[in-house]
Amino acid sequence: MTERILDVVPPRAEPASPPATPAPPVRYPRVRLRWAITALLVVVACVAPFQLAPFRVFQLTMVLVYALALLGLNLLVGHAGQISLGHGAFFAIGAYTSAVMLEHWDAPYLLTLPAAMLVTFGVGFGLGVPALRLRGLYLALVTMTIAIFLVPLLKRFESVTGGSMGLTLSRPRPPAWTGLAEDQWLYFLALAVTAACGVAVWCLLRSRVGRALHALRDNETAAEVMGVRLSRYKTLAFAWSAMLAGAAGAVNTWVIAFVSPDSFTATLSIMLLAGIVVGGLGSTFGPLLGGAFVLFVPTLAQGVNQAAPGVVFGVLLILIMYVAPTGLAGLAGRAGRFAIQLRRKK
Amino acid sequence: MTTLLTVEDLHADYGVGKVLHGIGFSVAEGEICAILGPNGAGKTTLLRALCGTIRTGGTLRLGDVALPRRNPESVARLGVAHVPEGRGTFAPLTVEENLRLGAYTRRERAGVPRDIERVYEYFPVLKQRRGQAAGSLSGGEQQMLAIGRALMSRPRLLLLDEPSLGLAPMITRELFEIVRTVNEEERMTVILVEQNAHLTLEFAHRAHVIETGRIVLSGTAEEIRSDEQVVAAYLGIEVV
Amino acid sequence: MLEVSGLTVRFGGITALDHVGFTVDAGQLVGLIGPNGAGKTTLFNCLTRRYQADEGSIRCGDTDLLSVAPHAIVELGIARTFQNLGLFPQLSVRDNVLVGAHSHARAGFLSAALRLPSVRREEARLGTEADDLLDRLGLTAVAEHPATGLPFGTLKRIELARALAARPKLLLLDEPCNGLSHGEVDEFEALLREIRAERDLTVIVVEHHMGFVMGICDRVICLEFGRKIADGTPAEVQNDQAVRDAYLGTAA
Amino acid sequence: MADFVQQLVEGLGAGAIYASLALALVLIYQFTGIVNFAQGELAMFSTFIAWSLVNAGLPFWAALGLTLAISFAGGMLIERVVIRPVEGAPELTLVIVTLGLLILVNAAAGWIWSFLIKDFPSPFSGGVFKAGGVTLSYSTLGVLGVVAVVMGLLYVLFRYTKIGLGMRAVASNPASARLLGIRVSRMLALGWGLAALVGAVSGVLVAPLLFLEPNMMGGVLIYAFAAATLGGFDSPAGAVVGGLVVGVAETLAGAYLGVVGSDLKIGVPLAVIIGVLLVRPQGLFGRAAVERV
Amino acid sequence: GREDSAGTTAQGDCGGQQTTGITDTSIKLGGIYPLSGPASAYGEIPKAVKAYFDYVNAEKGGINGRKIEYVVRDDGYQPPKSVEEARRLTEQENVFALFQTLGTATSSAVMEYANQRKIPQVFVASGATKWGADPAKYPWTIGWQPSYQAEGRVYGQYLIKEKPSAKVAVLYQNDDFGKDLRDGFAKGIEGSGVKIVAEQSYEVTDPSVDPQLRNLAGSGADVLLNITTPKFASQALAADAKNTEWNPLHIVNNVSSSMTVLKPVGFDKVQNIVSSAFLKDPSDPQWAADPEMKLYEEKLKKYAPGLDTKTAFYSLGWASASGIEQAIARMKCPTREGLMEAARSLTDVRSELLLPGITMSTTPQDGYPIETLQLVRFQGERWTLFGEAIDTRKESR
Ligand SMILES: Nc1ncnc2c1ncn2[C@@H]1O[C@H](COP(=O)(O)OP(=O)(O)OP(=O)(O)O)[C@@H](O)[C@H]1O
Ligand SMILES: Nc1ncnc2c1ncn2[C@@H]1O[C@H](COP(=O)(O)OP(=O)(O)OP(=O)(O)O)[C@@H](O)[C@H]1O
Ligand SMILES: [Mg+2]
Ligand SMILES: [Mg+2]
Repeated sequence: MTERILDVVPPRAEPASPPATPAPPVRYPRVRLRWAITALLVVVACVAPFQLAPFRVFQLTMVLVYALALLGLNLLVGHAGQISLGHGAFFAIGAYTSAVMLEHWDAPYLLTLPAAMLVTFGVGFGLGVPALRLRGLYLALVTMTIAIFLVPLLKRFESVTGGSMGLTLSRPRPPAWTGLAEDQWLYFLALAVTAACGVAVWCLLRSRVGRALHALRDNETAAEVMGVRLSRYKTLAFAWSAMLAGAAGAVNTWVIAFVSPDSFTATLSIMLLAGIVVGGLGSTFGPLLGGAFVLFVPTLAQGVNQAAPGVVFGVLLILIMYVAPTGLAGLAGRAGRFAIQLRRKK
Repeated sequence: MTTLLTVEDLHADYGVGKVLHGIGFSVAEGEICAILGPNGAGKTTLLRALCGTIRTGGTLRLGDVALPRRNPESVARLGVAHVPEGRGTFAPLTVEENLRLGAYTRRERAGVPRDIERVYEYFPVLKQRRGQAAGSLSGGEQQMLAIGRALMSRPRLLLLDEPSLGLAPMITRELFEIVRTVNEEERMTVILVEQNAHLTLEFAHRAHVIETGRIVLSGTAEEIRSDEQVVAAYLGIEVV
Repeated sequence: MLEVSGLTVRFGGITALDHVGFTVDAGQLVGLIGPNGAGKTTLFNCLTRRYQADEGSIRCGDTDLLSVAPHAIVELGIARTFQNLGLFPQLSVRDNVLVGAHSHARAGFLSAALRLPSVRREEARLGTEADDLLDRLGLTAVAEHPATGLPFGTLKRIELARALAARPKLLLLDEPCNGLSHGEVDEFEALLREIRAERDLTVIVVEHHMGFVMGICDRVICLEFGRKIADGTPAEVQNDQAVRDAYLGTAA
Repeated sequence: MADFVQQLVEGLGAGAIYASLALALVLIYQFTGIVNFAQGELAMFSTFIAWSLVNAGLPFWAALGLTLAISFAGGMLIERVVIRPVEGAPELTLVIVTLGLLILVNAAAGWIWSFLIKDFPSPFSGGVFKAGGVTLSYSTLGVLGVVAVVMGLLYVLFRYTKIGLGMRAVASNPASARLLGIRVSRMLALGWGLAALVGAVSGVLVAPLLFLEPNMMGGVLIYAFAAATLGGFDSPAGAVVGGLVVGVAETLAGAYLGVVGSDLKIGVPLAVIIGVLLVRPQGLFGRAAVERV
Repeated sequence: GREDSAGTTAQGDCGGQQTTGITDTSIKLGGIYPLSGPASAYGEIPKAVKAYFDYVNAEKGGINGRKIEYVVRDDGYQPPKSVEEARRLTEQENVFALFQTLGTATSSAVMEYANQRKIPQVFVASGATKWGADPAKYPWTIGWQPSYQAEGRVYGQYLIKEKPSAKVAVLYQNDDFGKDLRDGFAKGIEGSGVKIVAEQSYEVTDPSVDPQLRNLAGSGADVLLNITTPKFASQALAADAKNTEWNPLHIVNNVSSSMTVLKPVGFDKVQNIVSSAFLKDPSDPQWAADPEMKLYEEKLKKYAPGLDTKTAFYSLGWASASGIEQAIARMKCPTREGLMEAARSLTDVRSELLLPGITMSTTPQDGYPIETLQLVRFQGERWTLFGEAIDTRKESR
């Protein structure tokens, strides 16, 4: 006998998950939340420099500088899926382009930003060529060696780069009409550049280009079959990513007013990669969180144990990865969603 | 007939929403048990729950031992072999290495080369490809490899998730014959998830129909096949 | 429309395709069958330039396909689905479909970053098209869902939607009925018929589901060990002794 | 000519050092699929342990044996404590965890033993071997020999043992390996243990030549990465050949290419690597990943 | 703008001068060192500095009644980080002065900021010439130890006298330190019979300097000038000892002349190498009875237990801390301006552990406190002084 579990035999059931007549497309609360966060951030960003001590303003400026570099790295690693352990090199090239123009040609400093971006774009485009053939690990290690090679190279061309002594510059003065202090002025410059680049990247990702990058990250073969020209997108992703890191380098030169080969060792590249992974690969606010990580966590580490700050920093880095294996942005997102769910339940 | 597998009130989810809502059935030793149901019903999830790869609630027993939770290694060591959806072959390893890995937990090693030969007899094309990286095989060849690999462990319970997927009609038939052979000769118990309900019911002893995570129908293969109304409603096939 | 001649592909000692030749006329729906490892997918891979042909030629209209870059194939109006799924798992279903429309958009890095009005218009257009397609294939409800964790059958449908988004003239389907139950195969058959009529498609479909192949195809080609062993109407091929021996088995 | 041969020999000696660490990198990559940035620091730490044991009065070989055992256990422990919580996380998360480990271990060694350099006894006799104007020190010969032996053992382990097969399965598809009853966690721990052991051997070979201090392996690690990249990350033979090529290329460039000079000589192996990888993206001995659609 | 609001200024005689970080009973100093990262070895120095200040506070009641507060920060040897830490020290911690920023690049990065904000950056721990080169442009920065260039000149002078036709091979670190010293040496031998016949540089990221040394050995030079940091110095000394066919006169620079460099190589292998010194070496038995040395050993043990007193980093830290004590004690105004004035007008002031005949002397135009070096030769198990202390001032300007 057939064992009937339902009394009535129903007509063929609909497929399990997609209901036939769907409700209006799901809008995740996340999206609205993101706009709210953005608006809040803009307000905070504009008010902060008038409320904080100059030193704190300087720190925030540096957070923005790193965030800008991480924005570029995120584009490459998080969105296009190519690992670079050499982004410190692009940061350096941007910083040196700006510094050399200021030192040797007395160029107006604002002009050095587009110049640095142009130069790093070109270099990134050239170095993007190995990226065409190499994947993951291999690309990461080759880029790392390139970053290491840059240091002696900078020392070699002493007349231009100042050799191992580097170049000491002076910081740009705020125009009188602004009434701003120097730190505030630099902060707003960094904010403007970072925000503009952030918006541009945001737009970029929400277009055919962004989707193509994501596609080649997820499945190269399928992407190519759908018409994505891998060589073009990979090299351009590399170049754009380098360009953003270069922009960060130029702003760094304005803020720190000093460049030397020792400022851009492999440590910087490694910190940048750690920053973006900690911040959250492929997430909107990951670069900002990563920038904060790069700036504040080493300080925190030496606050805990001055005898061996490295021990604390290493432990912190590992712990963060335990708690947030997909980055702080993901963690924040999860916490946010959890909160929303809690509220709904009530 | 002794009961090999007991499933009671099994629940499972992927962290977003429940997929199985209290499934209960048992499989006798030496039985071929078919699980049927539409797309997305939860058949694959059921097998994953059995072999311990996902989170579950409820009771699972193999013979007298409770199946360990979330620990597929131990489940496998109890003699459960799983041919998963998507096959799970080791792409960079050769065909033969894949087969040898199937016998990884076997204590007696002497029979391994013989069993490899037996798999080659079942699927001669694998023998031709023995030194080739598994990832370069055609879809159907990979499917054969996955089945062969599962047989290599000489399991007590064999879980097959849509084994005929991507196989040519002739091979599909042969495959079912092979399942019957190992079932009869080695008293290997088999749980078979299939879309090809017609063919499956020809070979299975018992069958359960799942919809949206619940068993809606159970019976011997004969019973289910002979109830035309049921077959048409649930399985959408005309009885030949 | 498509003309394949003398196509040969070898991998080490294996000859996956051995001087295969056939033509497909515009509007035809051709079934490609053959035992496992016969070279069906390899043939598709040659048509989409995933594999390099050792000998032979493929012409599509006036173009020599073998001299076209892989990414440009889709621009000639050729789209495909994959036997083992080739979705972008981290993208939403909708974005997957939008990637399919890649070749019908122009935005570059700079124009996209500046979000020029042309880009905005283009995005709006692509969006509507994609939504229509999703609607057509009953995927609207899962549009924002990432393309993993959905049932196999749904994933196959997403792949089809993505291929259709490329607005192909020639559609290559690799085992589209995999994992579908009997009833679902029938539904799919109906769907394919409609879409083909609507869009004037030429289709080559690889499938092991004989009911489907015999029901829908205008013509069937059978490969074995990389060689073409039969080419004709479904009825002819079904009754061909070589095909029966090699592929269908006696029971069919 | 003799001078050239001499440079060649020295290049091989340097290359053997890079190869020794590259072997540990390749080993752990094969076992766990991880690129372990902390490998050099773990080797350094092991060497410090050996140094402490020797200083505590243990005979050299006893200290060495004990150190290898401690390293093996330590490697397994690290896998348990540090790596297991992020098992299955995205690849880059694991990379960052090993970077964290690098920083942590380096600082810890400095904290415990200070950053002042220490001398470490050489396991080989100090003499040299001369032929036709070329000198070859026994220690170079010894390093080459040990590296060859380790390479041979690893090759056998990878290719001919059941464990080797299991571990390649784990690295290629852990989920499937689990379904076959392979204890993945144990395999990963074993991988870490063995890699730490091979690393310790490398550290002990390196320390008498470079002097022992916490940053001893930093430079070596970079070249070891270069070696493994060049040879292909999945082949012990590749690691050794890669190491030797890097060592020789760098040494000869420093000696004979005037424009390059000793400051830019690292660029030469870099150029070699990029050149090779452009032709063979999987490295000299690596196997290309098979991809099918 | 806001940035000037933090500081306080003095009244009376010193009216208008900055008094941030100093009161009648306290004075706050900040130092920046690499406590983490590749150069962490230098992180040892502040331990001795701290011990010295603790000793002064506890046993001498501070400097002129002012207890010293000493804050140390880590920059990981990264210039941008140095700037951040310098700003933290001055703006958050409100230190009176930056005493010792370690490293050339790191200190250079801070220099611009310090001079712009008029914050003393005193006794920079680096021998680059730039700290004293332009007192007009950078009045707020001053170095301490003999400059690398001066040291290079000393070796040049020595060779001209002892080996007038020497052929010299130079090994140097490819950075400001190595190049400064090499340039000083080249200047010192200008126009003499001494010639540089081969040069090799290395990067701090190199695993070893063996290849460089091999290349130098082929040059047929009879003098080897070894301009390296400690680890590489040991490697170079060992490599030289190993090569029995090449036995040049080995000159090792002051940075790497400490026992911690020579001991791992083995004393028997470094006999008769030459270096220069300006401090008493704590591992040299000839100072065993020296009161300064005894004080150092006793107090370091007391205030920083566990440190090995023989380590040169500690004696250096001790000596430089004593140096700043002298400068602070000589301030006419208890202000930042006062400190700079005092630091720039030292006449033959001794600090602890300076070798006999060596003193600190500056003028407003001369920004190099110590410019005298003593040649030393390694014999037995210690350095022996030989010849006169050489005042490089005479030759240079
Ligand atoms: N990895 C996953 N993450 C989230 N949800 C999942 C995942 N796998 C399956 N699901 C969901 O679980 C439900 C049951 O899926 P399951 O794969 O078990 O169905 P099935 O009966 O095997 O279907 P099919 O015939 O397509 O293989 C589906 O609604 C599916 O969306
Ligand atoms: N990259 C490759 N390297 C080596 N052999 C390959 C490669 N690609 C395909 N082959 C071989 O070529 C043959 C044809 O494969 P193909 O995938 O075309 O078969 P198919 O007809 O699609 O089979 P199925 O029905 O099982 O999908 C197979 O035997 C396969 O092993
Ligand atoms: Mg399923
Ligand atoms: Mg196929």
